Amino acid sequence: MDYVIVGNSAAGIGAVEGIRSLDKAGRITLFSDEPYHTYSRPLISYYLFGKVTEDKMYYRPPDFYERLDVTARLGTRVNSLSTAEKELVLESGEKVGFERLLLATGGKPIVPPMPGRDLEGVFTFLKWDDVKALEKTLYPGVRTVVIGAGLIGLKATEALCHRGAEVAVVELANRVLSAILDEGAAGLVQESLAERGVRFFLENTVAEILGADGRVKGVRLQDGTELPCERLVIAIGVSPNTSLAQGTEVAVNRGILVDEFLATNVAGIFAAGDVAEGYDFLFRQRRVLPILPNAYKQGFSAGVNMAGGTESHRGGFAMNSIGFFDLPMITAGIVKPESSEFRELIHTDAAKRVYKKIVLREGKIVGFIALNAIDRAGILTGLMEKEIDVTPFQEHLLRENFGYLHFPKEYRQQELWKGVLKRERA
Amino acid sequence: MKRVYAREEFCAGCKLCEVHCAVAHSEYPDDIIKAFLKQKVKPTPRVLVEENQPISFALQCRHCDDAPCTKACISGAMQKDPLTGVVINDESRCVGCWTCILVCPFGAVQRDAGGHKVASKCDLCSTNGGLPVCVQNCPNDALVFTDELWGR
Amino acid sequence: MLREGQVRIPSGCAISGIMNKRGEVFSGQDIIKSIALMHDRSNGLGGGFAAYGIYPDYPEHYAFHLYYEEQAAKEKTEQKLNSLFHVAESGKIPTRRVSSIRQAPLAWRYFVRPKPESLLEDESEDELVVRTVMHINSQIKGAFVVSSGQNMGAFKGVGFPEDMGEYFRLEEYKGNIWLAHGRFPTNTPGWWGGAHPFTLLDWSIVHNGEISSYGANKRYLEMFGYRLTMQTDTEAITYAFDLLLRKQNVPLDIAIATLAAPFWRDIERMDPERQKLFKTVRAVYGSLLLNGPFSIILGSNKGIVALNDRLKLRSLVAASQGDFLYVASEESAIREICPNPERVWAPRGGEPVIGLFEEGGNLV
Amino acid sequence: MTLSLSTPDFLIERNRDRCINCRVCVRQCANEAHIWDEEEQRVKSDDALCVDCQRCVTLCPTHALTIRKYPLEFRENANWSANAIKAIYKQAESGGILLTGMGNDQPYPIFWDHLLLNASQVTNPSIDPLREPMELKTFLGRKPEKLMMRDGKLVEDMPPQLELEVPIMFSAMSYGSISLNAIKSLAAAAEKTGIMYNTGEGGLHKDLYKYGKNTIVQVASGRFGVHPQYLEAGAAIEIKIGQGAKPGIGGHLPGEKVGLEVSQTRMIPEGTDAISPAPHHDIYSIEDLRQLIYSLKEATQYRKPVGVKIAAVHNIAAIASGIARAGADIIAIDGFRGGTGAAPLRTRDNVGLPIELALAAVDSRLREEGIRNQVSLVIGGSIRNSADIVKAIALGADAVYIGTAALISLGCHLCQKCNTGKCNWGIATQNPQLVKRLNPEIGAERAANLISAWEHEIKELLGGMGINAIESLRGNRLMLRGIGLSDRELSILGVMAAGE
Repeated sequence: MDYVIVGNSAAGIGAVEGIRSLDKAGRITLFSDEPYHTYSRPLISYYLFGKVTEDKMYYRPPDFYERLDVTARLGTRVNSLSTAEKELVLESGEKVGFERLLLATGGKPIVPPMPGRDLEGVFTFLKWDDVKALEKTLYPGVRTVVIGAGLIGLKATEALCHRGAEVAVVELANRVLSAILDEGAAGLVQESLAERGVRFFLENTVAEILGADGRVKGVRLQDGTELPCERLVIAIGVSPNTSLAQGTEVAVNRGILVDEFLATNVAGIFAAGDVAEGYDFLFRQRRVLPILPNAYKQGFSAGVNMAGGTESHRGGFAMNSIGFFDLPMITAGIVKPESSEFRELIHTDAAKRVYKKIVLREGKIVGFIALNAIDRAGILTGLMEKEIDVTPFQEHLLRENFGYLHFPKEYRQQELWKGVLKRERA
Repeated sequence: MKRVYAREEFCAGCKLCEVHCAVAHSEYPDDIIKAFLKQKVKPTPRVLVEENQPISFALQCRHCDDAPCTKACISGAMQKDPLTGVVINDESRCVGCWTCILVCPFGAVQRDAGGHKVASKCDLCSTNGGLPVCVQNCPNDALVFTDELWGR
Repeated sequence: MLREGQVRIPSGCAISGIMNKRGEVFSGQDIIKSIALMHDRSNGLGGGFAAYGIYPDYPEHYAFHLYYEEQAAKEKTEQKLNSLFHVAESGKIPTRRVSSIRQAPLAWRYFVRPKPESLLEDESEDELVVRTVMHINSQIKGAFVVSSGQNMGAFKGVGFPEDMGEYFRLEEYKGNIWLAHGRFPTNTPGWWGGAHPFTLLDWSIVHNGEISSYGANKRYLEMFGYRLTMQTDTEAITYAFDLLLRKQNVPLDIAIATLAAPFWRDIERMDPERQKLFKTVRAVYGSLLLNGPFSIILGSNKGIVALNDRLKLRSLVAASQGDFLYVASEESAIREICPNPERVWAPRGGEPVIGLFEEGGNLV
Repeated sequence: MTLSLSTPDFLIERNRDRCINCRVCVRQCANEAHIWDEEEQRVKSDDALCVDCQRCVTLCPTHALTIRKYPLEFRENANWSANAIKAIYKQAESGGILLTGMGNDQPYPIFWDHLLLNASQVTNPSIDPLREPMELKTFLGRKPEKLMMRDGKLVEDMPPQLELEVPIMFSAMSYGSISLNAIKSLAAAAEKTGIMYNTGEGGLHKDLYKYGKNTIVQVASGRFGVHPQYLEAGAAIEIKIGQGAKPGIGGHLPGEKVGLEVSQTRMIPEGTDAISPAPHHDIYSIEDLRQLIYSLKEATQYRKPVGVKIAAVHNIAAIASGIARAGADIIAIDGFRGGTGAAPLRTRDNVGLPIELALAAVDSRLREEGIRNQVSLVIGGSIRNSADIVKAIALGADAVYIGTAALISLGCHLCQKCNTGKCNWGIATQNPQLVKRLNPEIGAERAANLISAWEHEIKELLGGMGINAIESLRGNRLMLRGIGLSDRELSILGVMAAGE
């Protein structure tokens, strides 16, 4: 079997490991437009912050490709895909055939089509090179504007702030991290960053990038405010990098549409990771879930299915573990429910800067926020994934020591004795 | 593979398992007093006793067959040893992003209170070999280390 | 110094027994030669014989053998005997001077029949004799009934057995069963009565060994009216046999299985029927189990039984030659009087050697 | 009144160099003598609450704790001991009866310690238990006076017997006074070692029916849990008339200990005090007992021995003889050192007889009447080691009951606070948090170890005397000699003085 994988991040690596779990012999060729050995994209902000040295950036040990017998063609851009010919055309014009193809091209930064975006000092914040380029230009006190207070924007802000930059964040929504926090939690995060000198301009956006002799020197916001800055980081968001699928029969919506086996509508072609649009069983619709754990799982399942196995990926949901300076938080699923079918359980402790919220629907947990109280949060994730009816122990969910002891004994034993429960208990 | 199972009907809630686990993973694995009194930061146990008497039991990593934490780890530090099945966190590569805590359905991964901000979890005492110290030191045989049912 | 009976004296011994299964009588010479060979098994503080069939002309009479240490004892005893019994004949037991035998008591014998009016309400003749013997031995100072059986008699005292045989001129007697005993007591019995064999009615027993269960056996037997005045194992063993065989008419093999009980591991291998039987025997008669080393020969008018303790911690050999059955502590003591017997064997622990005049009968 | 004059009995010493503040002691002390000081972030303790059960000392991972007698001393006074004074302080505050657990702890003479065992030297050989079979099998039950035989066959079966591999049994401790785990431990140990355990007056919990063949079910004055299946379940039935620790008075299980399962087993409403009256409301004299014995025998078609348990009191010999004649197959006598879950202190410490004298008197009396062999005699209260057992059997017992010794093997530390229900070792308590602390698998192993250890010791002692079957030791008082005893005591015991 001849496998080709386009993409060298979590999804691509997941696919390699998925394939090898069934097919030790098949030929795997992996393409990446970046020169690097597989590295972890989320760690780029850790790198900028200085918490992670170069060698710790890599997602797998150096001998990974060799050990799993993968031909890794790094720094090679794939230009186009011909589904009829079942072949790829590289930038160099070389044609590469495939029997199974995985599109794991990840996401690309959203850059507003406004003049000045190509000025010197304007950076996106998605790839390792973006950060390396930005890092070279930093000096203490450099005034930087970050567009977007999402996960990427704030992680960039945290790193820049730590590196001595004076940062100002411009965000369209009424709060930071609007995708994963509600107003209550977001307020606490904003406050903790503000204490470190970060200025926030919410419900606002950049109307015009001001430049002078090819270099950025400031931005004019929608409400007219002008912010002088030497550096501008565009972190509005990420959209699926579906370029290869454009113009082919491969169905694409926002991301490349895949079924529960991560297969596209074209036989033999699969997609996984930030580029794919799978099913979100909480939102009960197809959605792009650009988070690493989801990418790896989709990649692994895709690999298994490409190698002839059948592993259905029931679909995931958004989940994040992120922290700014010493304020960690874990969130998952629907955190800002709109309709009445949802119920919210909230516990806050302003003094300790703790904010806990659990969102219920039909007796099941469909989302939660655990700000500055992240210990054992995975128990809630587990309950969400298995869609467990939590009504019997609902009143304990927000307790600090919430755990297995609050579950009914049968459920607890069934879960904790899993290793031996297969055999009937004597 | 052999795992540690808690028989809650025999757990006295004394938490000696936590004490000895912390010591075994401290700088003084053979000196409980130094481990607690000399080590700058109190050693962290990798087993956690959930207690709300009369219910109590010890809970540690289940070394799951398809471990969600190894799939979610953004640095590749969390790996399941293909031979022994033990899920081990390579603390030199862990960046303390807590994604493993996000996905572990048992809440068996903790933030290392030792201050160097890495994920701390049970390694089945595979480094010092033999019987996990929590099992060895349970005064009431509430913890059993087995791969098939024992004494039910 | 305390006499035997007031104190318990442990002793080692030699024993020997000869029986003619057809009941033909033979001289006491053989038994003397046999016990003499085992001279070193005793220390001169005790020797004795029992003989059956020696008074053919008084078969129905009880032959009382009496020792007197003073004249007054003789008068009181004779008064007692005359009051309860018709005394057919009486006289001194013939003896001869033997240098090593000193301070011998006066030895007399009486052939008596109980007077019917002496019997208490539904008391048998035997019980009257036993009551009389108990009375004389415990109430009449200086008098001791050596034996009181029918057509049998015991001859014993302080000295080597062969000298005792010489002293009582046993070669002149003819009997069909002869038992002999040489004693090695740790201290002097203090008087001739303490020697063996021990007799009760026509039971007589010679015993080599020291049963450690004596305390348990004694207190059990006392519940059935037995008075263990001599404090010797021999006395206890005799009463045990008497209780089982005579009073409770337990079959001989069951009596044997009570005193030298099979081990539980052997019982567990028996068939269910026998297993239940032996379980019951040990449960009911546990206190009669003779524990500790012993080899015994029990004689009666019907025959003899020789038995070892169940661990066989004392030697016992048996042999047969024609109608003769020989049992002794040592094979040499048998070969001394029967150089090459047809069959020689060493019975296992708890395995009896039984010689009966009437095949399949019982000792009672 | 606010001021209490009571002062602590014990001093808790914590070696700060060793204490790692792991709080194991805090979690394990049900009396809350150890407290976590949140502010100081360290453990501290309150001596007044300590009962010296040593749970904390045993579980402390760094052995930082020692418990000592509280050093405070009253002015020396041969008449007024510290206990006597403090008892009055308590009663002056409570106005109530002083209650306690376990057996009489007063310095009355212990006759076991005045009896010496025999051994064989030269005149008869000792027997090596490693080479020769050493038989301890014991039958408890009524025996016929003689064997009914006809032509070599048993005419009539022997009445039902309890068959013990070792002449030891776990004595009556009810479900309610001790935890279900404690009873399960003893039941499993009994099954493993081929002996019996006694349900006590608490009925038989449904999980224990499977140990039926190693169970003696007790019928006490409260008739708790007594029903046909209950009688049928056990291998024997024992009527409880008395208990050594509290002769003449009944039992009182406080309502707090009567949880759901205890109430179901005892067939009494949950939370009510379980009072077992004294005397039985249908036994006001010996012939009433005979009726109860035979009604129990009828109820079980004469297929199970029926025994009677009495406390050792002054007229014990006559009572025992009467009980034997009333049809009891087994007579159990409990000496004044016998343990209890709860009893008035004064009764426990002043009423009853030492079991050694009671045993000697009863054995002698039954022998004088010629019926000793027809019944079995079991004694307890208290047996502390295997030498006591050999001496008891030599004095005349068929077998012994052990209670306190069995509890000690399970972890009891004789703090005498069973009546509080706060037993930190999970034995004398129904508190689910404490009951868990005794794992019956461990308990069974420990209790079974004790029995097999004593079995080996008994065999060694017997072998030394040249005896290889327990029957030859029973009543064999020649194997005993008294030391430091008066002539009267020697004669009551029927034992010669050492040197005689």
